[in-house]
Amino acid sequence: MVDFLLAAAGFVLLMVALGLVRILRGPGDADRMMAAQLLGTGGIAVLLMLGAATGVAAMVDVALTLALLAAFSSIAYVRAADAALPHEGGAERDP
Amino acid sequence: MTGVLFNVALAVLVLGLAVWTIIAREAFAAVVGFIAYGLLLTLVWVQLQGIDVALTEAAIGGGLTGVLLIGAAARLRGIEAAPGAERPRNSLYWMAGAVSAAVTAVLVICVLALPDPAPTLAHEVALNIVDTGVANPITAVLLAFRPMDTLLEAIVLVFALIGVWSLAPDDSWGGRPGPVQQSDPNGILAYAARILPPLGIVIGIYIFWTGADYPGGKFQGATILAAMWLLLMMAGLSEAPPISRGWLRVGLVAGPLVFIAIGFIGVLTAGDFFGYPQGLAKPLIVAIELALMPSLTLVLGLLMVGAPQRVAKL
Amino acid sequence: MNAATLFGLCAAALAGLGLFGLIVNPHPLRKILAFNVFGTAVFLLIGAIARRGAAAGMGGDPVPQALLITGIVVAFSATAIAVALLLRLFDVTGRVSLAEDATADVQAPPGEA
Amino acid sequence: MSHVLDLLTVVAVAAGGFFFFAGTVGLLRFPDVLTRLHALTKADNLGLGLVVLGLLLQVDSVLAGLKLACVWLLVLVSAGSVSQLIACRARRSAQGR
Repeated sequence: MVDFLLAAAGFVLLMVALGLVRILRGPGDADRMMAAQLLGTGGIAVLLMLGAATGVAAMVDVALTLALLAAFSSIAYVRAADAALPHEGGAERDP
Repeated sequence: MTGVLFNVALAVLVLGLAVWTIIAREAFAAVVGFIAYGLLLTLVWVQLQGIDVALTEAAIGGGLTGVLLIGAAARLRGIEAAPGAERPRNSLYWMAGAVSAAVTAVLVICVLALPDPAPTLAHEVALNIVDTGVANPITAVLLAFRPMDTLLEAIVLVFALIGVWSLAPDDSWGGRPGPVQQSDPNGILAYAARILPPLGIVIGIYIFWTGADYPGGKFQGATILAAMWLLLMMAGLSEAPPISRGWLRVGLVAGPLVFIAIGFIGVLTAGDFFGYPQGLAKPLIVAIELALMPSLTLVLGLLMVGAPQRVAKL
Repeated sequence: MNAATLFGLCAAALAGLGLFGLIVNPHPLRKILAFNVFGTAVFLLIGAIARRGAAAGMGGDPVPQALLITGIVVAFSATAIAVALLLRLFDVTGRVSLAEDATADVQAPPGEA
Repeated sequence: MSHVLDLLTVVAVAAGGFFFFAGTVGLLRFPDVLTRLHALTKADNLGLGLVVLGLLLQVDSVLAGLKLACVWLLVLVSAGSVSQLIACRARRSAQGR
């Protein structure tokens, strides 16, 4: 079980790392942010699996913190990008 | 074996992202690379058995620093400071490369030549931790064995905030910090800002409270609370208070002042600055943490918002 | 190779990278990033040393680990000041440059500055 | 009994890993922002959700289980909102600029 969870953690890490190619290629800012977002979620999954494999319960707390905060930079990006376009007045609208 | 492979993959990824952060052509792409780098560092700390450090890195490196840098990068978008004249000369590249390579080489030699068995204070900590009443060795070090570091850190944070505020234009001094946030109260961001903070506050206080016995503590908890406050401000549901408010200034310095006062109580009762009287160590440590928590939350939140920019209505 | 040595070597490489970026990148925001990479390299080095000091049932030497937490928070406050300085520079001069003559041709401050 | 649970964990975690794989492939191969966003949310919601589900079968206390579920809930709310925001942003920059 421990080996399986470690291997699964490694697999997920590898997958989200491949997704990082989007940071290199872009083309838009949104694509880059999405790659960071995927890495955040993948990082949470890896932490949970490592925690279960090693039996360190506190790793779930680290995952909780990441789950709360990992989306913040994407939110900051959307806010700042909206504010940078003057003709929209920075207001967001629902679709 | 799986563990070693995992670590090697992690190290390669961290290095790759660092290279990207340094060489990327656009500042924005470099910042996103740095955010990913911060997230991966959290995993590195876990692998180095520093769960407390991982928590701090997740909260600060993965959260707040990213928000700060993304905000700046998006604001400076399109204003890449790359007029041809400013590109460094080739000789500078070679010199910088040589110096950096030399630093790396020296550090590699140092890492490989570290003494074996490694010197450690873990035994002393294990021996003396019983007197403090807390079970998390990191908290014991931060608040009982080396409280001066923690005190100065709290003061440095307040000084940093004063430094940020002092960048305000003259007519904005005393006003509300940060740009005007306007957004739709029924928008998606406002929705997230109503759902997340209640959960976030519970988690922040949990991380703070569990810090006495398990990984966690006031810095991590305060960072989470500050992030929740920041979310409310970004969604336009709340505004930063004007920096001239009396309660705000009292709140900012209350934590460090209580910390110093408890240090002086130590002089009177135990004959030493920060000496805790026998049996009272745990209550005093909890008192310091409770006093520091709100101040740290205020300082961290306001550091994120930046200097006052709007003309103050005094 | 154990984790401490591996990440110690990784930290050595990161320190060189950060230093290089700090010197050659003209953009101030890039300098802040490079300085942060350099800072994390130092933290990682201390973390590797702390890991080697594992004893008495602890995963690492708690004293350097506690110093690391202090260091990360202080590095964050320094970054916040640097970013605020940079944005103020942009507000006043309308450009982002550390060159000596950058203030020689001050443009009108953009927007609401 | 524990063998059955272990087997279920393996199945759920492997399925979660598959969705991370699918999310990455989509992020790399799909042609525009909105379709890539679609792939990303599969990894966010289903990938992490299945991993959490698998690990839930292994927990030994109620608190640990609650924390695991809470992680998933938080990611659902924050990643869901963020993808909406990014989609709005992408649509507007396609129209506006």
